[in-house]
Amino acid sequence: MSSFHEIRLHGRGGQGTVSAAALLALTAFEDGFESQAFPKFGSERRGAPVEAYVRISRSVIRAHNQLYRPDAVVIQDTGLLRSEPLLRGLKPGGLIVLNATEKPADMGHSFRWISLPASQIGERHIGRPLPNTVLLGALAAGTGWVSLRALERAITDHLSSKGETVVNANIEAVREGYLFTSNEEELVL
Amino acid sequence: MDKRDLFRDNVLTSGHRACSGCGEAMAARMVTDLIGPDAIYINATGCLQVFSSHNQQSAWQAPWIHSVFANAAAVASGVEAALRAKGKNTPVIVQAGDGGTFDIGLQCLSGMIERGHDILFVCYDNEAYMNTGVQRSSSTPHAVRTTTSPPGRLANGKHELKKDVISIMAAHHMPYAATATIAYFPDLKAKVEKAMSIKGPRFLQVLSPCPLGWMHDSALSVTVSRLAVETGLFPLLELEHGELTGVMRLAEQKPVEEYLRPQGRFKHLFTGKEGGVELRHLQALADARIRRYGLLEADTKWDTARAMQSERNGRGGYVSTSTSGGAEHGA
Amino acid sequence: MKQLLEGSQAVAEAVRLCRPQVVAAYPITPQTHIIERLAQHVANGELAAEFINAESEFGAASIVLGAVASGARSFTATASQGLLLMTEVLYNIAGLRLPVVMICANRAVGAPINIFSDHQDSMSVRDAGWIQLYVDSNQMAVDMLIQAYRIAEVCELPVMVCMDGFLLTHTFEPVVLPSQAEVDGYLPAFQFARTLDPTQPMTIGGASEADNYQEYRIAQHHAMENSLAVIEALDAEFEQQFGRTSGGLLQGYCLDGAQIVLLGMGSLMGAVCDAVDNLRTQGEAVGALSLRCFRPFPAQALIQYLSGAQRIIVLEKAISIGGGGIVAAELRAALYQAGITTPLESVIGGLGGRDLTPEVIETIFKKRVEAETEMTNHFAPNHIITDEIDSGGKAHG
Amino acid sequence: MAAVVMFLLLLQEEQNMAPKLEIEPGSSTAYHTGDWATQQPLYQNKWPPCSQTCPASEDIQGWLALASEQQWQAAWHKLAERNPFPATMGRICYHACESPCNRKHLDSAVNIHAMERYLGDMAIAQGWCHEAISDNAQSQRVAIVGAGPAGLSCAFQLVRRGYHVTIFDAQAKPGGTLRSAIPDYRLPKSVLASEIEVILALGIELRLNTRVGKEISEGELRDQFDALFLAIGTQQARPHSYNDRPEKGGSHHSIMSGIEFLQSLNRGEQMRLPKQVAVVGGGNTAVDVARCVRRLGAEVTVICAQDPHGTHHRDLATEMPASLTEVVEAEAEEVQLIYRAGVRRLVRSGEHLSGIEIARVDQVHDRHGNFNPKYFDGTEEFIPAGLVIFAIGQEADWHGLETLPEADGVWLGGDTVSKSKLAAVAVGSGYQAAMSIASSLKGESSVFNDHKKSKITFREMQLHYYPKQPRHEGETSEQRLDGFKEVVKGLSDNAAEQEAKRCLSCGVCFECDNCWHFCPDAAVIKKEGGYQIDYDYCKGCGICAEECPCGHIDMAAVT
Repeated sequence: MSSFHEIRLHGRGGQGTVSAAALLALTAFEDGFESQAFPKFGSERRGAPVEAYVRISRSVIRAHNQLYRPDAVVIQDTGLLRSEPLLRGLKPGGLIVLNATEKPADMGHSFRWISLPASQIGERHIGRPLPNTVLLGALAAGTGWVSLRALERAITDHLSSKGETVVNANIEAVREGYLFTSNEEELVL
Repeated sequence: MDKRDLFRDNVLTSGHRACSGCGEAMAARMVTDLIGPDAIYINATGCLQVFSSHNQQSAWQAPWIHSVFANAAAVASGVEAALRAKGKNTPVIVQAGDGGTFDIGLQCLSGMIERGHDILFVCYDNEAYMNTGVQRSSSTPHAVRTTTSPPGRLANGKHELKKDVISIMAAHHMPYAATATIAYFPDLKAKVEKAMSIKGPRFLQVLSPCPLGWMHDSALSVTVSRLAVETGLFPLLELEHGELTGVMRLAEQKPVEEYLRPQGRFKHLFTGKEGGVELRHLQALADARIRRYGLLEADTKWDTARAMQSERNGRGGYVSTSTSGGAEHGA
Repeated sequence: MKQLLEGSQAVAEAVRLCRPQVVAAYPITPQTHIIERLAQHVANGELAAEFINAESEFGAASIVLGAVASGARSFTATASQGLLLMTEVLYNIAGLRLPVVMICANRAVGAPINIFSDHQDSMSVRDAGWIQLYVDSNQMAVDMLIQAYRIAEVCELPVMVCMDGFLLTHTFEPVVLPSQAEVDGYLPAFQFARTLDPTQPMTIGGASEADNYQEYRIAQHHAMENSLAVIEALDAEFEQQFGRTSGGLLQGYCLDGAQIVLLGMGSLMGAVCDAVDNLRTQGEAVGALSLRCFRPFPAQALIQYLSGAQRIIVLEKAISIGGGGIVAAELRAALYQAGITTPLESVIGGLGGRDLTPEVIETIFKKRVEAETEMTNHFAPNHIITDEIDSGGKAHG
Repeated sequence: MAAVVMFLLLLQEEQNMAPKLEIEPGSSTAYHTGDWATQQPLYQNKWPPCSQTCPASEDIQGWLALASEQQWQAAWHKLAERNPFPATMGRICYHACESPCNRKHLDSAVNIHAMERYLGDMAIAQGWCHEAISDNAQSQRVAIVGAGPAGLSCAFQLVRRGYHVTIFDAQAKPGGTLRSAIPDYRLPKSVLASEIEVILALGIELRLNTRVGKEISEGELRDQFDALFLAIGTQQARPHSYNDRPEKGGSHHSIMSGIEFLQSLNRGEQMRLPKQVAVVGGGNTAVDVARCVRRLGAEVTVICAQDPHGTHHRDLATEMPASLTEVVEAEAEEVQLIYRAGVRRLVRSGEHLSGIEIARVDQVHDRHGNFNPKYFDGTEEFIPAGLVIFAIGQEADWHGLETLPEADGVWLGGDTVSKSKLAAVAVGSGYQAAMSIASSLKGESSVFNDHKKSKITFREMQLHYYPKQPRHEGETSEQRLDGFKEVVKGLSDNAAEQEAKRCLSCGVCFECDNCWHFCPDAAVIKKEGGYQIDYDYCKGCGICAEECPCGHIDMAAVT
């Protein structure tokens, strides 16, 4: 089962959470895995909490039900911590990738945390405080489940319709997220 | 194919099972013969559909389809879209009764117009659900007796007014919407020809008396429809892009009683105690329509007397002529 | 080429490859992504079709009715309330024997209003005269849609491809999209003789009476029955050309030596297969049967597959209120007809988006198997799963 | 693929067995809805009231229809079929045809006589000739006595059918009463002469100044001819009984008969009249006389025993028989009319007549229908007059022909036998005599169909289908009393074209297409030149009959 990973992404409507999930699934697909991405089903409302899910597997993914025991959680907005049970079902030793300058002091038991100022990084490269691709870079670096090369290719594919500038800006953002994490010492509490 | 008549196509030919003296059969025969067999006809459920396509026998001599009651305009939209996709420009015609137009079919009709389909929608308005045995529709005029608006101790027939559907059509700002009736063939012809010369959604409301439901002698279908116009109760109008552009002037206004008397559906107004008020109400409705559309003073060369004119050797027939009569556009 | 695509997008691409000339639809969750994508294709000039924004699903169905009757291949999609609003027209399309193809993005039916997936909508129109094909995955949705046009046009019967809303429509997964040339090689240009054409006028949809109405219905029913063989044959042809099968009428999993068979339809079959794998590792002689074609009901094929089973558990996401499981009832009738008295359990679940995880399915399996030891009645009563397992981990902190 | 092929085979097999999904166009015609009908329409030409009233039975609707299409010559031929004197009759006929014209219920009657005159004048101006009906010459010879309207009409019909016709007349010129008794202001002699000339040009032998019993004997006539038509007219005045001193040897210079007066006027004799003249009589001759008197400069009073027009219209017996239009013209010319009065005696002053005493009368006719007025005593009145002209009727002069009327092979006609002494009646009787003679000579029984036709009134018509159009009139001369010039002028070309279109075509289809347009069952089939009802499909609703403008369609029960 080591080649089967489930990831849950949290964000708010408009932050590109579902898009990030699709991008992650695409990345895994580029790396030769089977993958699946889907949103938390429901109507889409801007600003409301959003969840999306990704499955990555060596074998064909048949199931189409939701996932309840993620291996990693990506949190795009610390504000969500106040109201949502963001860590529910996270497997022991699971990874949390958090868009924040530092880990919240009072949270997390036996999890791995990666905190990085993804919005600022995103703003610097993309011109808008978009954390999603930065966080994917961090997740790739923090887990090794997918390669940076595949992530860059997926971004190129996924965003090609938006033009080279956008693609390049996102690739820069992903790279910075990836490098930031690789250079940081992982926090294991 | 039946080719008995050399002077028209009989798009709706003989052997159909309409009641004797059916105004709708007459109207449909006129309209479809004016348009001809080189068109696709979509029919809503209703008398016309039932009597013309009975049990393996069809009175239609043009491509014709019936689906369900409410959806004629939508089926036509699909037909028109298919023709467009295939690069054809065969005319597409919808035929529906007042139920299929004013009531159950209104939504599909509105959608068809809003989307701008190149379709002529013809409503044969006989002012009630005749197919099911004369129940009231939203087209049924005020004070009319139907099986679901019966006069009684507490009622004088239908309480509500006839829905002003032509105004609803006009509010879509559609290219062409007009009212007509069987009594004025030259006017009907001019309107059909005009409608057929315009692209986009078009609407024609043809008042079509029903001897069964209106309870008049079967020979009086034309006479009664003429009186509907002459009294001002059914104004003949043309509206283009939402603006009134033509009316049939009344050569003289006839009292509504002349129209109501031959019709059993108004009989209770002449025998009941409260009938007088309703008669005055109907007269007031006629007066108001005449005033609203300027039917007595409109500056037109065409009027109810001239449009009736019988001429030696026919009134234009079914062959299209660009110089034929038609509603003059009022000032 | 295998791509990771959202289910809606994948079927929209499949629709595009089938070259419909008219697309008409009215938006309803969770069908929207399909038609949005098609609208964009038309806007981009990638699909040479008339895209008609209907004023209702009733209108949309009517529009494709008219378009097909005029000789144009057409497409529509809807779900739930929209499908029910179409119902009158669905019967009409089938009665007119028009080869319309549509996707039903399966969704629950209100009240209470619910946008999530179950099969209540399409199951409610099972008698309308449409072929109904339920797909397990997005790949199958793509393949089935292409086959659907072929089936519809050969049989002169309308086909409804049923794909679970959200669970498939909104899920990104790898899908192999065939090329245009491949699809063209499988699906010939639209051909339909009974069309509205002034050069060959005909009356379509005339009134009928007692002396022939029944014959029309019988002919329709026979065509449906006969289509079973066509569906199988066209899947075989598809497999030959594309190297993939959709299983035709149904598809078994781990049926070798299976004493207990879990039968279901649609996307839940993924979880069923996972559950079967788990149960097999636990030593249970269990297999799964995915019913792809619910209409026409493939009684013979089912009997063939199930004749060796000692117990059948039918898991379905719809209920005939006051009746129970629909597939179970029909299957039971078919088995009875064949003299097979295998116990058959009807389990209803997954309504309104309630998740059917492999764990839930294993639980159902175990409960039903345990129950058997105590039961003498071969025809088990229906059960409605209300809350078989905790719906997910609660928050930590 | 085998399964698909198998399916297709099954599909085909089943579709062959199952009812068809598509229905054949026009297949409904297999169902004959005509079986529903309890009544059926019939196309039936009616007899329009104009033709019905016309003494000459002209097909007025027929020739007006042609005129409305400006087929002038065809219209003239159609008219002449029954009346070869359109220019003449258009002027002098009292157009009984116009009073029942259904058009008066819409606006006003069609000006038939003006149209007739227009066509007649056009024919004269264009030099149109009559045409023979049959090229086969018949061996029989027919003699006609009297070259008046009846004799000429009969001759016209017979000669066109190939018979040898010889007309005998005692006068020096043909025309009979038309020439002798119609004043010039109503009928210029040249018009009459032209029309007679065209009739004679068909090959009629005319022997003038030939009086039977004098220049030719009855026996000679009987021997030389196979048939004989006597149309000798009424050339002598009916005797009156007012003379207290009967004159010897005919007329007295203060008492004349109307016919004498008009004949001498028409011979061009100079007449000197007293200042005041009384005319006795209520007929057209009386009015003609009075109007001529006015033109000769005298004052005139007409004493008429009947009521004025319109007062007793339900009882025409008491209404003045003279034509209303003539009376109106006369009044316009200041002719004084005294109604319901009769002459009791002539008042003389020596040899001279000073006037007449009149009295009011009650009954005009007695129980036997004879003219027999009853006077009211005490209503006497003196009317001063130097001349009294009795215009109380004429009689035939049978002198020399006494035996003929009773003989075989002899027909009578014209004023001689008609109660109504109208020129048109004479023309009509000439036609009927000709038809009877021709039948007789062929050994057939004569058949007149006119009276079997059903009649039509405005109630059976739909007048709203006709637009209102004012009647066109010929202009009236302003200096009418200045001599004997024609008073009424003909219609202008434009007016004639418009007037012809005013004909409602009562009871006669004019192909307006109403029945064809309005048939809900497409059971009226249009053919070249008419319609045909397909009774296989006609449900008998009656709309075609109801909406036929001219009442050409009748509904009859299905038997």
